[in-house]
Amino acid sequence: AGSAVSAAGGDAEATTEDVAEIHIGALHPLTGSNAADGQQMAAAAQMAVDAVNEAGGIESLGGAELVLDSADTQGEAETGQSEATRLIEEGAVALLGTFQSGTSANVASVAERNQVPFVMDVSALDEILEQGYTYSFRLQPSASQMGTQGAESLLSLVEDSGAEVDQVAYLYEQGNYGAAAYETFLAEAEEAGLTVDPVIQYDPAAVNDMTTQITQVAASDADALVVTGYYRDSLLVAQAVDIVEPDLQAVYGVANGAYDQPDFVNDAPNGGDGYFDANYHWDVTNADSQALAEAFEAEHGEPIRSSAVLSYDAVMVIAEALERAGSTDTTAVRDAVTETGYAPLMVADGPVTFDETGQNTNAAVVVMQIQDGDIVQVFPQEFAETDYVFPAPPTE
Amino acid sequence: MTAVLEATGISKSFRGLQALRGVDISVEEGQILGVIGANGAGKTTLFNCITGNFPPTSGTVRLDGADVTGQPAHKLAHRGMVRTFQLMRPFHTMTVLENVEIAAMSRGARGGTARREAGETVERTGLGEWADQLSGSLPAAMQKRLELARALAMRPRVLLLDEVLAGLVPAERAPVLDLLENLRDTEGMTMVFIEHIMAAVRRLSDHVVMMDSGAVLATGSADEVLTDPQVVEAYLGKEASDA
Amino acid sequence: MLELTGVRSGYHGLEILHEVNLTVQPGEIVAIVGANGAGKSTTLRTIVGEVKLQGGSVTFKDQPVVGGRSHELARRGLMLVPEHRALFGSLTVDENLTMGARARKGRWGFEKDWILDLFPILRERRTQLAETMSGGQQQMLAIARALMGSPDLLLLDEPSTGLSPKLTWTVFDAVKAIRDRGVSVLIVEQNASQVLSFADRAYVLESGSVVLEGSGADLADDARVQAAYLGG
Amino acid sequence: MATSLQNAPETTGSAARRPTLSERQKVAIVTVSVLAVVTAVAALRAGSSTVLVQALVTGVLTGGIYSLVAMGLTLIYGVLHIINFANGALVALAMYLTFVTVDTMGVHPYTALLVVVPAMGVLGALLQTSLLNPVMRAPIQIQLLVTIGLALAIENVLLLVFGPTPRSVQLPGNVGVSILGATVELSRIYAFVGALVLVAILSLVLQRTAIGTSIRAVAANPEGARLVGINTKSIYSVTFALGAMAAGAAGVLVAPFTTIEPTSGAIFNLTAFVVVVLGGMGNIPGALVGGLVVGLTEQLAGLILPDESPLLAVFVVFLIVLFIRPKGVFGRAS
Amino acid sequence: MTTTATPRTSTSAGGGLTGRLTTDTGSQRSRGDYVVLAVFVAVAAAVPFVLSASDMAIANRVLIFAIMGVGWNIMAGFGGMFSFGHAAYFGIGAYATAYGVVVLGLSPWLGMLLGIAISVAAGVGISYLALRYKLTGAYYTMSTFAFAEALRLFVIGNDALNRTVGFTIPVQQGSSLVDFQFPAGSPWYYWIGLGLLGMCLLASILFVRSRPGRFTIAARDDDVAAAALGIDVLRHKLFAVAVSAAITAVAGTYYVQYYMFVDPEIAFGAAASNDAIITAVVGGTGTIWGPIVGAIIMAPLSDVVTGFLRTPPPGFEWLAGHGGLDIILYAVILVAVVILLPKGVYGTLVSRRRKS
Ligand SMILES: Nc1ncnc2c1ncn2[C@@H]1O[C@H](COP(=O)(O)OP(=O)(O)OP(=O)(O)O)[C@@H](O)[C@H]1O
Ligand SMILES: Nc1ncnc2c1ncn2[C@@H]1O[C@H](COP(=O)(O)OP(=O)(O)OP(=O)(O)O)[C@@H](O)[C@H]1O
Ligand SMILES: [Mg+2]
Ligand SMILES: [Mg+2]
Repeated sequence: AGSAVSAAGGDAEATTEDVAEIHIGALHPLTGSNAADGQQMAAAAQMAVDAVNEAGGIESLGGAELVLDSADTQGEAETGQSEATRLIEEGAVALLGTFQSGTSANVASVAERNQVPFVMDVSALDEILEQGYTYSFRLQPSASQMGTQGAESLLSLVEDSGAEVDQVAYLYEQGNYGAAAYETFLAEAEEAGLTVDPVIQYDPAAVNDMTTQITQVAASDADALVVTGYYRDSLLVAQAVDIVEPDLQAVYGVANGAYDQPDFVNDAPNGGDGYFDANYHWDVTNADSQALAEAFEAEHGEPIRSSAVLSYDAVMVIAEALERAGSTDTTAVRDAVTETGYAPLMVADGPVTFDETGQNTNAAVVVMQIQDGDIVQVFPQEFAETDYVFPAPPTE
Repeated sequence: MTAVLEATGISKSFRGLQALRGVDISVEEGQILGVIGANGAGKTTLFNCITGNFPPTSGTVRLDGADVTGQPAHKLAHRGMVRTFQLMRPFHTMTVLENVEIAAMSRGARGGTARREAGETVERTGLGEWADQLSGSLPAAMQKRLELARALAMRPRVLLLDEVLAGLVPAERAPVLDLLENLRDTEGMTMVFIEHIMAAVRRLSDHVVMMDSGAVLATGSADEVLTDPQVVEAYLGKEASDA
Repeated sequence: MLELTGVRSGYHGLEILHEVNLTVQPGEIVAIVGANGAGKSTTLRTIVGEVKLQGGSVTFKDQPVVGGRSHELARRGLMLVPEHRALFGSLTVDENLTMGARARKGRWGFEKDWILDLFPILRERRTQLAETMSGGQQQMLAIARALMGSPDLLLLDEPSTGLSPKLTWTVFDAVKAIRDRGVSVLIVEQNASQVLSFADRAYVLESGSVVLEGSGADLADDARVQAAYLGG
Repeated sequence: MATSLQNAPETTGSAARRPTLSERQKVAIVTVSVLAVVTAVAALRAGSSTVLVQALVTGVLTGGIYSLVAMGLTLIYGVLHIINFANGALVALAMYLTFVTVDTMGVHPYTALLVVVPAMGVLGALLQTSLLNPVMRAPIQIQLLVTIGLALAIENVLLLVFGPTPRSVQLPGNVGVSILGATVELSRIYAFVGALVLVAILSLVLQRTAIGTSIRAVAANPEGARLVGINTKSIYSVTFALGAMAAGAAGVLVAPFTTIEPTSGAIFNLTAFVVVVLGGMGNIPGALVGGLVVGLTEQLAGLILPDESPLLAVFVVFLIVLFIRPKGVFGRAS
Repeated sequence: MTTTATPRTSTSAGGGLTGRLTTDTGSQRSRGDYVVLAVFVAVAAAVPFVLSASDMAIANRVLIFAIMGVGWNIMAGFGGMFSFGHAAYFGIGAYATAYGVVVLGLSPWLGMLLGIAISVAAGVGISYLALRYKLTGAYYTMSTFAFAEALRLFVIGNDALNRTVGFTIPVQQGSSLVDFQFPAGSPWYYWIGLGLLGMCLLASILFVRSRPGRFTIAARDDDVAAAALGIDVLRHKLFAVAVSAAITAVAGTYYVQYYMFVDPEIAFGAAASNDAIITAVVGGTGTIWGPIVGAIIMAPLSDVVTGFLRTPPPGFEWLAGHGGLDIILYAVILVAVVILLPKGVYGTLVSRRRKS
């Protein structure tokens, strides 16, 4: 596979020689504060590789087996970069990862300079794909896609339920991820005549108590609260909502890091009952996805996270591209990735389709709700497991 | 002759404690003023106020007639007024020679010159055999000498010495006293020195100030002051009868 | 009480003391005199274990002294007033004295009043921070703190340094007074003439070796000592 | 009365080192007027008195929690002059110990104090004896690096043992209650009270007990301490143990309202440093005051400058306070 | 090594650092350091011919660590001001470069000058306040920490600086010395970095031998005594801060051009400050060559450990696949080195040599 690297210079012809092994590099935060996701993602990627190999490997390359080289970014951009360089040098023909947007941005530039395709599973930041890169792709909806779609979903949901929601409060983490989600949500909401007020941002790394923020919400006329944040801070929001008891019809996460997590159900007051989240999610209604979820839980003893399913999808996109390319030449693989039509295990508007920036245009959010301790897909109708409950006041 | 150094009405209080209460001293060119006084009388504090370590609460310090009250220590040093410290302050990661060289360099001597001057000063102060030893591990008495050597390398016109003889065995005081006397007599250096060793006070001082509780209790020639009954009572004790 | 036999010690492989033999009997004042840098302070620091013993032995009350455990010595009744005093600068005068009393483990003690009578200024400045005291005041406090520990053997490193003439005598009188109360004293002094006048015995140290020893009076009369240490 | 290791307590009647009354008054007047102005601006920005009251109450409570977490840090710095970068990791460790205790024994979370605090004490003593005592004479950055290494090790051992999934501890009956019209979680009130109790206990230990006086003596001058018969090495170990126990108590009390992850303690590191410096390093009640300053600043800044991280305001206040009082609010001027 | 016989009452900033340092300066008049520097650069220049591409990534990180260590060492080691916030200068260098390149369209070299200028101004400004108001010891240290943190938060809240996103340097194909950009894996990154490191070392040597440098060291040992000898302590300390900030900013520029990405956490996070300290301390604080030795040891360590655990030797397979174990091992080695050699690796060698 070492030849793949020298071929990456661009002038070598695509080779069709038989190769025994094809290396794919996976970069995830196996340690640090996002290790919970990172470890699952690495595990799911491995499951995808195993699945491909069990099904006979890459047939167009003589049944070559995939080998997953998994690296720990430690959640740090520079480690991500040096690990990516190492993986490429050790023969990886494609990369996937990395969860943190900063790390992904860094790996994307490595991929670009080495002309090795890089498929991002999770990394929401829009800016990563705004550099004019031609070797970087993203499966996950970007933050702004999620903001827009989150607003659209909320508006349809409200309309569908016939409830009265004229004004929402928006609480978001002040980084670019939260800001992008908020700004695109706002644009969509204003167009539909929905008032967004108050708008409160917070520092996710420093905040330890959300009571004041929720008191601000309670003091306003907002009918619902929209939250974009990470796990810890979103849980703080739920705790504050529980004690301040604002008069709300719903708490609605947009790309929220907590409200679709099984842990949240354990940690939140009242089990987080009724909380919504419009987020990327694996498709519970899809039989293949369910099979993967069961296999994962059987193997790793914990419910699979959507981030891990994205990693699975990312490996599959790469495998499928390899199959069509019939080559380990990285530029050829890149070209094949561009034309992928892989049907993801994630909720999506259709097969994976990359636009010229590398963004999956069919990436979509689905609205989930916590009902009696379960996180269920409730909206739109085609992905709904059960009916939504709206209004769903967060406090009795 | 006018006073080279003149401090008038110096007062200093630390929070509630009045350490100096309107002290006046003055020294004329080429003269040596001895300052004596009980422990805690305020001698070191007086030095600190004069040399700019901290500003006096009130009072003025004049050097060559110019008001220099509250000027920072390093400026005063360059105006020719240099001091030593009662509790020694060597640059402890440097050798004795390097310590002195720093002073020579600070005065303005360049490279080789500074080194040569430092070597001379080290010899002159009897630190020759210690020259290459790290100053931090010097015995206390040698650190005292180093204090003196560094100050001399600044070629001061006014030298303030805070107990440079303390810790020296009597036999080793003599060369230091000789040196100081020589500096006055041949170079016309002006000095103020704090000392508890009466033999030295008698030998060196042209004039003596006795301080008590932050104020000047007696002043005059060494003989006058040291026989003053108040001074004997407050300060000398048995020493007076011995002397 | 205290016995040094063939003591060798120094810093970082550099030997300062060469085969020093020295004893202190109960109830004696023993003086060490010597030129600057002769190793007087090093001797005292070796005795309390602050400087590592490289050879020979130190015994206090017939038990060997182990290096690095000077705190045990204090409890056994040996107190040192070091050259640089080692006061608790950020504690008050009173607290310094109280800490001194810590060393006293059930031993008979000097009354605090008796000690404060020696140095009345300390009584006035009970709540002043030790580090803001003048040089001489700090010296008094250091001695007083050691006395609070009711030592059986008191080591003093140049106690008169920086003291006014009157106070120097006060301190020396105090040394005699505590000897009279049964405490042994090992004192290092640059004021050789004064200290030899009341020391029971004395040693002369030169370049880390004992070159002379004898009664205080004998040494004071010794021509060599006079030439070397008493002149000036 | 300030219990401080660095700066001896202000004893009444000490003419020598009491700030003159006017100086104190000045500081007090400036502080109060600044607070009043800031609060007024915050009130205007908040536009609602409920929100303002809530911010003030929350500020005080989180301030208490910050000082709780900072207590061990200040103690250890005060005596050992070690900037204990591992303080946060120790707090995280205590949270996990709480989790394990509650999980395996099914007891009330606060009973975990009985297990966690002694366990942390033993661990602290061991760490000091084995890792830090050998470098006590080395310069400050050596000890800092040891604690940085320690923090990395503890956090990753926790990761290895407990995995990355966040854990939580539920406090029975942890409801919201109303104080002055503001709503607060009971567990946070308990933690605040815990901070007060800890300040009182540590102050008492330091001021009134034999071991406390020894600790202060060692802080002031280790050689002097040895000379009066104090075993400095064991005092070092005792102090680190006390510091670790304080971190342990903080971990238990904070656990019910935080997400327990290996990095859960480290997120307090930053504020804890600020709190300790503001209060004067080594000053126990100072840490409480420092905590309140940080907590209130954070909350009021959140109202006044909603677009900036409240921590930015905290750091600005921090730098300003340091320039005005270079040894912290309670420190003596140099 | 030198336990002073007198109580240390120095109030120099970062006083904790001033004790027991070895300074390999002053007494040597020889041209030794310059010769060593020339030999070092010459030998190190051959490294790309020996190492593989991924090892070169580590070699480049060694350079970054080394420059940061050299920078920190000037201020803390020689100047006695223990900075826990060198991320500030590193970050300013990185952001100035990135902003210059991305927004202003400047050459990275101009960006570097800009970074140096801002960094020096910021360092001198904040240190002036800190020293002027007599912040000492841990208080000084914490003020540097707070300054770096405040910068990080400021950037996070600043739209013009892209908040949390940071900057990505646009990729160009092909090499350009002017644009400081080369194909991935090009040895030119290394050579330029080595050149920069060489210049920083030269600056460091010149500093230590210069009058201001020696006055700074004197002030570190005892600022009151230095002032009494006519040394303007504040001015010299600020000069040391300026040199230190400038060097550290260079590391920031190099970082950005090599990694082509920077965000607030990378630039101003505590990790950057820690790296600077670890490098210098492990090598030997207050020595010219300590930071280089420290960088050579510490920068590759985490990769070595991770590599070891990825493919453990026979008998150690059970170690593989435990997330976090590599960091634990790294931490253990760090702690062990620091405890066993508190003067640093190079510092210990120097003091051994001095003694014999
Ligand atoms: N920083 C300070 N804070 C409070 N009090 C102080 C301070 N410095 C000195 N003092 C007090 O001021 C008085 C004068 O001290 P100073 O050091 O000037 O005495 P001195 O005459 O030099 O005595 P000695 O002969 O013992 O050195 C003493 O009572 C001392 O305790
Ligand atoms: N910490 C140290 N490290 C290295 N050498 C030291 C140290 N302390 C003292 N020395 C050396 O030990 C020798 C003896 O010093 P010591 O302090 O014992 O002398 P001393 O007789 O007490 O002199 P003084 O009368 O000046 O106090 C000297 O040569 C000195 O340089
Ligand atoms: Mg004095
Ligand atoms: Mg001595």
